[in-house]
Amino acid sequence: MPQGTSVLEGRGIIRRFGPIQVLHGVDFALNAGEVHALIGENGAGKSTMMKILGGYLSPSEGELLLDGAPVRFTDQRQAEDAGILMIHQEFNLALQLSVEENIFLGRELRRGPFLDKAAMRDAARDLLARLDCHVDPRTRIRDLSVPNRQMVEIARALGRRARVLIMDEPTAVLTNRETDTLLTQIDRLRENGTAILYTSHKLDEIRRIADRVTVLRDGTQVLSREAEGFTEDQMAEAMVGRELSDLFPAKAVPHDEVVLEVDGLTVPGRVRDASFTLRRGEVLGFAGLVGAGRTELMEGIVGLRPSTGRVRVMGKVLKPGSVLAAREAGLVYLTEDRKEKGLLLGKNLTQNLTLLALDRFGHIRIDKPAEDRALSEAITDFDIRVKDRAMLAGSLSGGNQQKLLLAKTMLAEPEIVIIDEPTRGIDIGTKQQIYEFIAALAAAGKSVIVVSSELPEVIGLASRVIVMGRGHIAGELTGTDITEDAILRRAMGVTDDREEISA
Amino acid sequence: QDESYTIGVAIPSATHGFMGGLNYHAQAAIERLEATYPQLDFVLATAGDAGKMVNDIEDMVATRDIDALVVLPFESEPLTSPVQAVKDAGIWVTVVDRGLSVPGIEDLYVAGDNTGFGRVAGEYFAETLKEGDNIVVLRGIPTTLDNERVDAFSAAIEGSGINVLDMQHGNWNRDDAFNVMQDFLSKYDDIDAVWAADDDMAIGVLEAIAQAGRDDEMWVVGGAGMKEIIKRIMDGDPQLPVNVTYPPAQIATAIELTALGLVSATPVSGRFIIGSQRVTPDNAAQFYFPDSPF
Amino acid sequence: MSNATDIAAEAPAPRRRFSLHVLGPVLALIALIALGASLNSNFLGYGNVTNVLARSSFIGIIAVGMTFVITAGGIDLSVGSMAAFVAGVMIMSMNALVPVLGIGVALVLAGMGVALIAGLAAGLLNGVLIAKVRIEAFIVTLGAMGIYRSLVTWLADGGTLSLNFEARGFYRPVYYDGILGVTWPIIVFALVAILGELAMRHTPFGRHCAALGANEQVARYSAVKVDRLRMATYVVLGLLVGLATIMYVPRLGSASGSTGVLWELEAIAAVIIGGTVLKGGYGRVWGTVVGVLILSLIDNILNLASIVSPYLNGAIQGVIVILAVVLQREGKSTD
Amino acid sequence: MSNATDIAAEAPAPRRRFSLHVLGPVLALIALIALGASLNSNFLGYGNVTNVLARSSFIGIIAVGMTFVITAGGIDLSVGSMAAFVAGVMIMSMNALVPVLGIGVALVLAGMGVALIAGLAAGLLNGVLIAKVRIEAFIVTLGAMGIYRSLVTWLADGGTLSLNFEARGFYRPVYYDGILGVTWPIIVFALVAILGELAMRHTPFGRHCAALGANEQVARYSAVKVDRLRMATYVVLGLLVGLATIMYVPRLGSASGSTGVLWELEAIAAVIIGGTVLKGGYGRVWGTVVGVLILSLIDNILNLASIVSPYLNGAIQGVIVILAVVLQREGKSTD
Ligand SMILES: Nc1ncnc2c1ncn2[C@@H]1O[C@H](COP(=O)(O)OP(=O)(O)OP(=O)(O)O)[C@@H](O)[C@H]1O
Ligand SMILES: Nc1ncnc2c1ncn2[C@@H]1O[C@H](COP(=O)(O)OP(=O)(O)OP(=O)(O)O)[C@@H](O)[C@H]1O
Ligand SMILES: [Mg+2]
Ligand SMILES: [Mg+2]
Repeated sequence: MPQGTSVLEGRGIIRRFGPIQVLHGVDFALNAGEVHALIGENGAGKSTMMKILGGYLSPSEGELLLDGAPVRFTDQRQAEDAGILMIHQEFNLALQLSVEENIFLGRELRRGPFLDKAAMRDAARDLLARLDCHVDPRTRIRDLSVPNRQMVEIARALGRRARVLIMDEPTAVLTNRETDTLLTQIDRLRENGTAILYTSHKLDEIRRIADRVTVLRDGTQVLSREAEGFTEDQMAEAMVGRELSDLFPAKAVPHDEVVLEVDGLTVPGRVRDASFTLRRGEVLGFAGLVGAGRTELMEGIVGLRPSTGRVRVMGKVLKPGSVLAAREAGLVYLTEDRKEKGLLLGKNLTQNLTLLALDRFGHIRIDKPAEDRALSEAITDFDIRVKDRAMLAGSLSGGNQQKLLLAKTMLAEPEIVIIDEPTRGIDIGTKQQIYEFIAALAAAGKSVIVVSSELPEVIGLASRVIVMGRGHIAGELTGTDITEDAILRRAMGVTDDREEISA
Repeated sequence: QDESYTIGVAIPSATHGFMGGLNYHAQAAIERLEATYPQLDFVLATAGDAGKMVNDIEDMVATRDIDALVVLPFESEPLTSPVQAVKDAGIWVTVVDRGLSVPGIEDLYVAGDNTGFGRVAGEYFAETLKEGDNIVVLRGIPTTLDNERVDAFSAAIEGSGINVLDMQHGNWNRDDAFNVMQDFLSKYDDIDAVWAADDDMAIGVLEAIAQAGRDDEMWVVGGAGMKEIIKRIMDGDPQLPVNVTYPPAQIATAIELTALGLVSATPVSGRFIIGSQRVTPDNAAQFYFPDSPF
Repeated sequence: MSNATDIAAEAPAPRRRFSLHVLGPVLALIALIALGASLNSNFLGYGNVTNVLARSSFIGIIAVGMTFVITAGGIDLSVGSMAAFVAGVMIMSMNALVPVLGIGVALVLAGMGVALIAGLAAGLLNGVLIAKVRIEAFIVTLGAMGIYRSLVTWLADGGTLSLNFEARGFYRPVYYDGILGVTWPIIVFALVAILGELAMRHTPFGRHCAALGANEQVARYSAVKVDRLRMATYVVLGLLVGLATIMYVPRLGSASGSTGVLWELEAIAAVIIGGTVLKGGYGRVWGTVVGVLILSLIDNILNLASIVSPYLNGAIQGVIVILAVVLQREGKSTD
Repeated sequence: MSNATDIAAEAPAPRRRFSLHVLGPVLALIALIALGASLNSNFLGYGNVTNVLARSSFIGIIAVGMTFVITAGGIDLSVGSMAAFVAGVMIMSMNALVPVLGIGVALVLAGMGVALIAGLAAGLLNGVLIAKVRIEAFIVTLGAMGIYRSLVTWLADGGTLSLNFEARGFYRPVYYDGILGVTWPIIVFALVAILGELAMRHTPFGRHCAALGANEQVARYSAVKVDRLRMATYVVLGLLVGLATIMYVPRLGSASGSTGVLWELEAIAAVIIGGTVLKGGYGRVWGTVVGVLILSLIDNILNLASIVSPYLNGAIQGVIVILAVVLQREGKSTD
């Protein structure tokens, strides 16, 4: 498929952040009508490379060639004018603005001096429809769920008629169904001659759509080849530098003692009458389609959303509406929205790490050396790749932010931990570590609820799975009954004829 | 004597017409005196509130080693002890206009007559208006000084049967007075006269009356002798029959007397009260200073 | 701040939220009008309505510009003293030009030109310091506030700058006359408000301001020229301050150190009462207009009614301002 | 917006940023001190230094509290009139208590108690309206500003509230005396500043304030009691206003409608000059102290030198304030 000169090429790209070098001379080319996948561990430099190609960052050394001619983008606008567009790993949307306003930001359609709102609304609706996403273009972004935000982000890039489209982990927050839609769109773009740069930690996707694969490790290119015949195992090995054994550890056997009892919990407008129990040492999975209300249920349980019903931890009724009370009772929740709800991106690692469990570092005076030790431990325990301990959380790579968030949650030493989308944006090697970590927690007598949109993850980890659909608990599966098919059928309400929750 | 002296002058800043005039006269007096007496040095500080004025005085004592202080207290109460402290440090103190709350601290007191200011105006109203006539009053910024003037005014019209329809604060400000007067005009159909307590406010009041086209219906008495107003009185404007003086130049008198006391042996201590006078078309010429900014 | 409640926000049935958020200030305004009408029969008379609207126009014109600045995440504390300064410069130039141009339209036009240019220059200066030199807007405009206030006092030599008497007579109708009984300041205010509302909701400029205020990074990444845009908001505000001055000077024909004191706070308060978000990202011009009217009406009603003690006017004002915002609280929290 | 930095922020080499950001206000302060010393030999004398520090203490104590409010993403415009109101209430209570308690320590302590309670109550009221009723802080405190100012004018019947003469004599040393030549206001200010700095940097409270200001959602999800914390910042500020008043009353022995005018702007300006971010998320108390000193020194120096015209003082002040912030600009932009 590759033909003639590359549309966009980087030669000997080196990038430093202050004294720290994160790219060590990477060569990289994108051809028209080709999907080029860039894979690598968390912190390998994928996002950095993509931002350089997209004109958001300038290389410290090395040069960019556009259609064979050297270019230097002084700002991202020039790159966009040259037809280079990028979907960021972290959302790049203004929360207070509506879907349509975000999609057309910076290139509004007008009639005379005025905006042509009707045209933009229609165009936005069309773009979203192509992605099978049916949100009202007038909705504000802040009222959208994380997956829908991602769809808006994608729609925005699609709407801009790119020659080069750079996609940084677009599917990290999507479920299978939405991923399929996206991949179909990518196929279409490829046929129209768009050059696509794609990255994801879901290697099956790479297998499905990539024409070429380049592997980065620690900022150096270790491999670049045709995707033809490159198996997932080979990819994983090339990335991690070692062979991966079985992804999922053995499942722990739960004790009999019930540690969490949720009774008739209703989150107005989102979740109706959910009841379930969790036992000591159990890993309980929560599955469901996007919008099933899993997140809302969990947030209701820990007191982040107003709710009715009763939650008992170790037999004691939990004070409603108080995250602090939940934490003191040993129950913590790890959010799926890392950027808006999880981390303070403008603060350093320590301040993020200890925020949830700050009282463990002194009620009057914060014990800074202890905090420092905690950071060191977190960095080793969770394999957070930091180049400088004083760096801001926002400068960590996406996957490493997720690890920091995990470390922050675990620092509260919970008895029960609810993890919403535990491995979002995490590379395959680390994923394995996290799975082992979850299993070890359960083995140590803690209890874990895993909410995940990746079915293999739920199936591989949980000894029991609760399936949610449209705001209520649609079924429960244990042992060998836990199969993808069974989960999906319950999630879509095929075997369940209870009435829908009215919002 | 060829000994040199420093005189500190602390006055409120030029936030409205009268204070602007006062600032002007203070600066003019200082320039004049510096030219005449090379051995005199002046420190002029203007303050927007009592606290800042105390700061200024402290600075003059601590860093400029003043030999005399001329102060127009922003407010009487808060300035009393700080000025007392200055006096106790052996510095000559001249107080202008607003007396301190404890008498006898100052060596020299030069003042306008606030009670007289209200009284003279009130007397004119009582003389001119009939029983049952209606007036409205625009007061200044709520302060003791404003209270004194208004009380004296009220006392002077007491028993005359004049009906005070309303009093509101115009804050010695043209715009505020304009707005308040507009609203008075909407509210009352029959107004015979306005006491505006200050010429800045009188300007705003006149404009509001002109806009409502009710020029013939009422006249206005301001106060403090702003040059535009005095000019109009000189020209016999029927809407501005009289004015009441409250000369901003009193500060110049105070500074000059203080300087004189330092450089010569002339005894200058005591009280100088510059009474408020009624300005009429006949005597207006003698109150007209076209060069003053006020 | 802004992302406070989205989680708690129950399925924001957009209609319902809409209503309270939108109606809040309008309800407050209606309540005030009803109160005024019940207190005094002249309240709704032509004269009083004209007075209130015309005197709202200065703050109003400025507040429209302030809406853009705040929507784009900025603030401007200097507008009041800028107005005083511009008025001072305008009056001095007109006085100086009388011998050259005589009394007439040319003189007035020249004065207007000077006012607009002075406003523009002042706005540009603020804009450059904030957007290019990147100093905190609060500090730049606080400094500018002191500087202009002080300059105008200095120009007036502590007193008042008065426009040449005949020139005033000629210029005066610009405040007091109009067409079909609607006076010029009201017409200009209405035009500015309408254009502002259009600009905010129907032009890329308004949208970009909201985007800039919501998330500067996103705006930058969306190829919005962030620095220029931010500067533009201050320039527009400066121009509108010039325009407000053009309406202000013919009223009393003078400027002094006390002209325009606290206009900045009043303008900002009007913007926020109107529903614009102080931290930026969302603004509405019509709300600002309602806010300005609410503030003017409070004063008007306090003058028309006879309250216990005029000393308490400020307290009543404060309470009403807070209440006016309580009404839209529900809606506010979803922002 | 908290998420500004993540993508673009070109690795702010932390060391370099640190230095300018930190040194900015300190450099400005040193420059001012050098200027003052060169203008007048008494400038660094004991008397002047004591005067300047003591008079900075009111704004200083308040500004320390303001640092927490702003760091947590709030604002308080009411502190100046709150101080006037608290002073008024304190003076009236002390006058009323003279017959009961006589002139003595008990009376002074009672007065102090009243001031602290009044400050606390006022802060609590602001806090409840902002954190619980969820009204925009700008509006609540703007309203409160009008209300307290008006109440104190009313209590004073338009004039001045004065402390009983003997009581004043007895209370006076609290401002003018001290230990080892350091006067009480300086000691109290220093203590408040040190405690504030410790609280900001070394306690969960300070950490939580910064987290709340940086991103309220994240704070909520991290088990921070957001409403209570926000309320606490206003309560602390109210208490500190009470404390400042305790130092202020013995100085002038009176309160009136013009007491504490513009203190709010001065306090906010000091906080920002000191390097705290106006939109919240980062604050430093020592910076605020430097900011307060810079502002006091400007006034002091203007009195030392005889400037062209006192009308221009405001302009010079404005320019220096802007310059003081320009110095830390480099650092600022990376926050
Ligand atoms: N602004 C920055 N300042 C300092 N270091 C940075 C900055 N941005 C990225 N880095 C560092 O550069 C390295 C590469 O980050 P990058 O985001 O490119 O990784 P990635 O391959 O995209 O990882 P992930 O799979 O987790 O998204 C990381 O170590 C990261 O900490
Ligand atoms: N912040 C929000 N504001 C308004 N609506 C939201 C918000 N977050 C989610 N929703 C809506 O709530 C519903 C359920 O949320 P959500 O999609 O998070 O459920 P979920 O079961 O946790 O699925 P997932 O976690 O896979 O996204 C969806 O319809 C979504 O659009
Ligand atoms: Mg990445
Ligand atoms: Mg979810």
